[in-house]
Amino acid sequence: MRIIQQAIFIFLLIILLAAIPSILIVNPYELNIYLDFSQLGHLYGQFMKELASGSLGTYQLGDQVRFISADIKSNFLISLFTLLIGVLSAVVIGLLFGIFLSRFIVTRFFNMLLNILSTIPDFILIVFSLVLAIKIYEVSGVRVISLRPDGGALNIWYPMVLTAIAPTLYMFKLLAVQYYQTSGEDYIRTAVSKGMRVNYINFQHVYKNIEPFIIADLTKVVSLAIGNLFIIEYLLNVPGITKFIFQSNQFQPITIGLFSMLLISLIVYFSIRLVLYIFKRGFIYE
Amino acid sequence: MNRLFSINYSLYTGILLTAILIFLAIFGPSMAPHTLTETLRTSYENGTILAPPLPPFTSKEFLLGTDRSGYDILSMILYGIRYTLFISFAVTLIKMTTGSLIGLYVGTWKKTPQLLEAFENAWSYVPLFLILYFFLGPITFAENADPNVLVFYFIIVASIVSIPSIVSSVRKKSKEISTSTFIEAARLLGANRHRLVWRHIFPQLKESLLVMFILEIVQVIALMGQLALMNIFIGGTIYRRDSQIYLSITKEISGLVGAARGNIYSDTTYILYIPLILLLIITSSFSLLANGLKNRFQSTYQRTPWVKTGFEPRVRPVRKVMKKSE
Amino acid sequence: MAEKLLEIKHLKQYFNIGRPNQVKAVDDVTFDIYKGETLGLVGESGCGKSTTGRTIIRLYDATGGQVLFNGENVHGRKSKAELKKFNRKMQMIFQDPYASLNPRMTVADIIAEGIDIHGLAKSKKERMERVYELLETVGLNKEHANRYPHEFSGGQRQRIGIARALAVEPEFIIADEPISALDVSIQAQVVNLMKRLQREKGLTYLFIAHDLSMVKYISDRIGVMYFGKLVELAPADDLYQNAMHPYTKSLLSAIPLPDPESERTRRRIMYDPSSHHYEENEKVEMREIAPGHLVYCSEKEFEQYKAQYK
Amino acid sequence: MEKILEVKDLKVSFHVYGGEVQAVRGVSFDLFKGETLAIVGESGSGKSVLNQTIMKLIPMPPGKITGGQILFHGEDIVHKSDKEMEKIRGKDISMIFQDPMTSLNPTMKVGHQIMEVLHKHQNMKSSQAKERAIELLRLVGIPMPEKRVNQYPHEFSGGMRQRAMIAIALAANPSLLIADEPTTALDVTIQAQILELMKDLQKKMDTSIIFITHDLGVVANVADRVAVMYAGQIVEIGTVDEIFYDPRHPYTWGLLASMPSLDSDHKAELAAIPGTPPDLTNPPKGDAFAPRNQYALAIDFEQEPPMFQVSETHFAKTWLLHPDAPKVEPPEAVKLKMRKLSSTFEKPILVKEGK
Repeated sequence: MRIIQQAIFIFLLIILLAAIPSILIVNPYELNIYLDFSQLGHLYGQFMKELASGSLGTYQLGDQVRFISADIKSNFLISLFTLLIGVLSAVVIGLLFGIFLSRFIVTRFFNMLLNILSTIPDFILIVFSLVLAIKIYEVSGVRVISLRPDGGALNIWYPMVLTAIAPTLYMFKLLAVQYYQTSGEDYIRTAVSKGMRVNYINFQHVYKNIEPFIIADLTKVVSLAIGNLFIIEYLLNVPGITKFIFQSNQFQPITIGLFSMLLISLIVYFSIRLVLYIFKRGFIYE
Repeated sequence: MNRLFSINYSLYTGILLTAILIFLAIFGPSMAPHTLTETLRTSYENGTILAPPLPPFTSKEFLLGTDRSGYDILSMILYGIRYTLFISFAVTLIKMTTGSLIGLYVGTWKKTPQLLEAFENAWSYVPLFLILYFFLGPITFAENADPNVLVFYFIIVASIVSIPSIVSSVRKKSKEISTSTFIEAARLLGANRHRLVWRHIFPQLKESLLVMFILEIVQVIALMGQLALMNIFIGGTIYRRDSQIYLSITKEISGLVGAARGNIYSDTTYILYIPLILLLIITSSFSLLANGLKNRFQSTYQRTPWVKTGFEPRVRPVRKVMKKSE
Repeated sequence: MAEKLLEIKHLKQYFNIGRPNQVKAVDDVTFDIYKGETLGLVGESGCGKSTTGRTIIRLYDATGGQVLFNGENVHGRKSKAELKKFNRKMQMIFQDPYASLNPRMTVADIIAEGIDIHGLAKSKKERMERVYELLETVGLNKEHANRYPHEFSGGQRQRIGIARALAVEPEFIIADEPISALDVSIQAQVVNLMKRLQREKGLTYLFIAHDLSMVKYISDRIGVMYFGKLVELAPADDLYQNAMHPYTKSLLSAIPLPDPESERTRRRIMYDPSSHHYEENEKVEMREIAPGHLVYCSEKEFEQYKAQYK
Repeated sequence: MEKILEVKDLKVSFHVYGGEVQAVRGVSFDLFKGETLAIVGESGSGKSVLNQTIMKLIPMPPGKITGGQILFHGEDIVHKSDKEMEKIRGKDISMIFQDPMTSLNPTMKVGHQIMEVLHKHQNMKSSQAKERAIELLRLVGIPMPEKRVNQYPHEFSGGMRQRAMIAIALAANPSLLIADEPTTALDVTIQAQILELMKDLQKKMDTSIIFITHDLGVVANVADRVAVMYAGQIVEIGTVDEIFYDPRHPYTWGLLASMPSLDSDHKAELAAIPGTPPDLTNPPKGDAFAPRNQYALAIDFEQEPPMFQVSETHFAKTWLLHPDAPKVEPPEAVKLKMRKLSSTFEKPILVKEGK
């Protein structure tokens, strides 16, 4: 039941958000701001008509009007790919350094670094890594990123790294706390009293009790990644789905953009769930 | 006999830095060497030409140098820091008071309404800055919009937008406490809901709410930063069509960072570094303060783990020992 | 017999009614509590003894039946004032000494909470007077007043819990397993205190516990509960000398006595609920075998038990 | 009788924010094959810490063994590394814990939690291990073991879970089973079943059991020998008859007197032991029980009493047994049950140090 309510709320939120640019009017004279709802009916009607006619409508790119459906496919894949790898590396690094390797000396220093980094807001990290990329280019001549939209692979891998920063820090902190709490439970004491090795306990006993927490917070991690994806695609001018949202203030492209972002996040969410399921099936025998 | 095992460094550095920031916020503008309108005229001084953009520490006049159009960076910072701190503090104050009030009371209900939970999850799904982007986008570029109205408008929208996440975390904490036995005992003594909240639940949460308050300030600054990277500056953006430059009216620090983004590819990257590093200092001082308070308040922590996890807390928590009366 | 303070008539408390996992925690329980007595309520975990206590004091709303306090029904629609009156008359002591005190309040505030809510003290001085007096009665002293709960041992915290209940001068106190979390030597201290308070202030106790030997020591009458039903109710000594209901017998035979000799010879009696073979039409209810000794049985069993009763 | 465990003057302390708590302050006892030794004591007496130290289960950053030896089958395990201990835990020494509800991993099948012990210590193949697991579940009295082996802990009742814990502990038929208050969280009828189960399993597998509890009734039911602990030390140790019918230490008297017995019908006030156990961050000088002891002598506050031997197997650590100590009568409730035991010496002998 709750999932349906959630879906309805998100749907309404997207519809309303997309409409705001066109119905928010600044009254230049009295300098106050008001929402002109009258236009809302017209907008939604027009949107429905477009969908009914089977096309995703048109959007303004610079001076020419293009069909959304023509460009959306490649952008969709780029954003999906970036987000998927970002969140996947967040979960993998989080599990590795948060649980399985956290007790070794060398990982302790890395953990300390992660802890310090997690206090810095994401956007500062992004700007710093951007500056770093340019410094590398200036110093070594190696082109780390390309700012032209058609940069190809060069254009994708660095944004992926940037998108992964915030979710990784969040997942690492979450798993570190959960691991510390779970390893204080009684059944871990029973496992130790049975003579099991720490590594075995981490896999067989600790992991399965922490998995529900990973799944519970997966939505938060995905939404964090989306937030950063917007900025990164804007800064590094990656031809992703956010192009449709930032390009113009038209209702049509923004709504389509937001819905496809929602679709991307669902795909990423369920593929991570699948990866976790495969990991559990593979490593932890029933 | 309660020896402090290791000094709580993060608390003391946090307090020191925050105090400096507050001092700057109050006396900043009056200490600024130049007004916001003065610009550096290209002048000739004992053998060298001084022309904007002037790198930092080259002349005593403009200690931190000037930006492309000659405005003194130090003055801009001293004027802007007041806005950054005031705005983030105001937003946090509004959202924390409303969010905590709602959260505390809803926590005492026997059954939390499913609709509220569904709304909270849905809301936490959409990144906040995106919602703000849509609300602020169209009006930030209005030429003749009065910066104070825009600032006020941002404060209202930003706090309303982030209230659900506060409600959800406070509600969960309050729910957990209101199931404990001493609440049952108070109910039996005839305590009504208000007394339960303010005499029993709130004292338990005082410390964690304070830590949350400080962390939320960092969240707001992060929000402003994210918006600034997309050329939306709090208080309005001036867009110079000819040189395609975005300028913040209120010179608010994250606005300066956003405006200076263009300098990444040129040799005047210092125009970006200075506000960025200052922003880093601001957020770290609040994080240090929050982390220090957390160590201080952590009276008892849960069981020690049976397996070496590598996360044993460094700072021994100091149990709050009341004044021994005998 | 003293006059009745509390009458519980056909009390029912069902959880998640109508759903497949419906639980009949309290299933048609009827008994009375007389003024100034201690009624013990024993039974294994899950038998509904704690739920009965919590329903009587209105922490849970009863699914069915009545609870009459001095003839007045505790449940049903009540105005704020009436509810407050019951709050003053009936109080509760809890099992876990560590969770029943608010760790952020001083002992004085904890004890005086009842006084503040009901405005029993005119001035601040009188309030502190009352707190010191209560601390004395439960065996603690004045300087404990402005300390915090984490500076006390389990036994001392339980005393603070008792003082808090006494602050509103109740007539009836439900003790929900007050001593099972304490050590044996500390238990004796708390039990002696409760008995002394009963003598001095004429309190009536409903003592809920699973440690039968301590319940026998403190209670005048004892009720045994099994799966939400009261299966036997009798004076303490009478219950131990000639327990009638097979479940009570099996419960008594399971208690280990601190005497190696008897432990070696004792044989345990198993209880099998299906051994009653009740048919559909048989009316199974509480019947009086001897004055004050009631057993939950059918007509047939009633005759058998009467014959066995020496 | 072959001696399988010798603990010699063991000292264990914990670093806590309040300071350093000396949980175990010089404990010595032996354990023979096939015997059940009950360790009785109130909370804070150090009984759990002592037994978890035998298995080196307590996490070593806060806990530390500050002295003494633990000889298991003649080898001292205080200096063994974690790797070596892993070979002993679950194989030679195994343990069952107090709260069955939380001691089993909720996300793992019960059968698998048994099989992992067999897999580790007897490297059985999984099919063979599953057979053995079903056999073990039947051995501990769980009905329909074939079905139960694939179920999860939440489908087991409290008593069933404790039986499963026993099955896990006895899987690699260890020579020593440490039971840390196994029946405290259970109801009286289920407790009786579990005690009976442990007694006949002991006969079948000849495992010696250390039974930790605070309930004297359970001790009388289960134990061959009893050690009474107070404030981190063993204050009296002897056979179960000696402790119940001829106690010599005032603390044991206090424990026996404060237990209301079923058959005593008089309504006299229970002889409670006044005061509270001492704070072990700075243990008091002399006898730790002195402040709460109504029979305390002046010397009790100055010097810690040595161990006196009262019979071949009965020792007590109190100045009252000193030849020129005044003759003292135990409390009323204890005197009622006193009996003359044949094995007692005429005069208690002072035991040199070490024991």
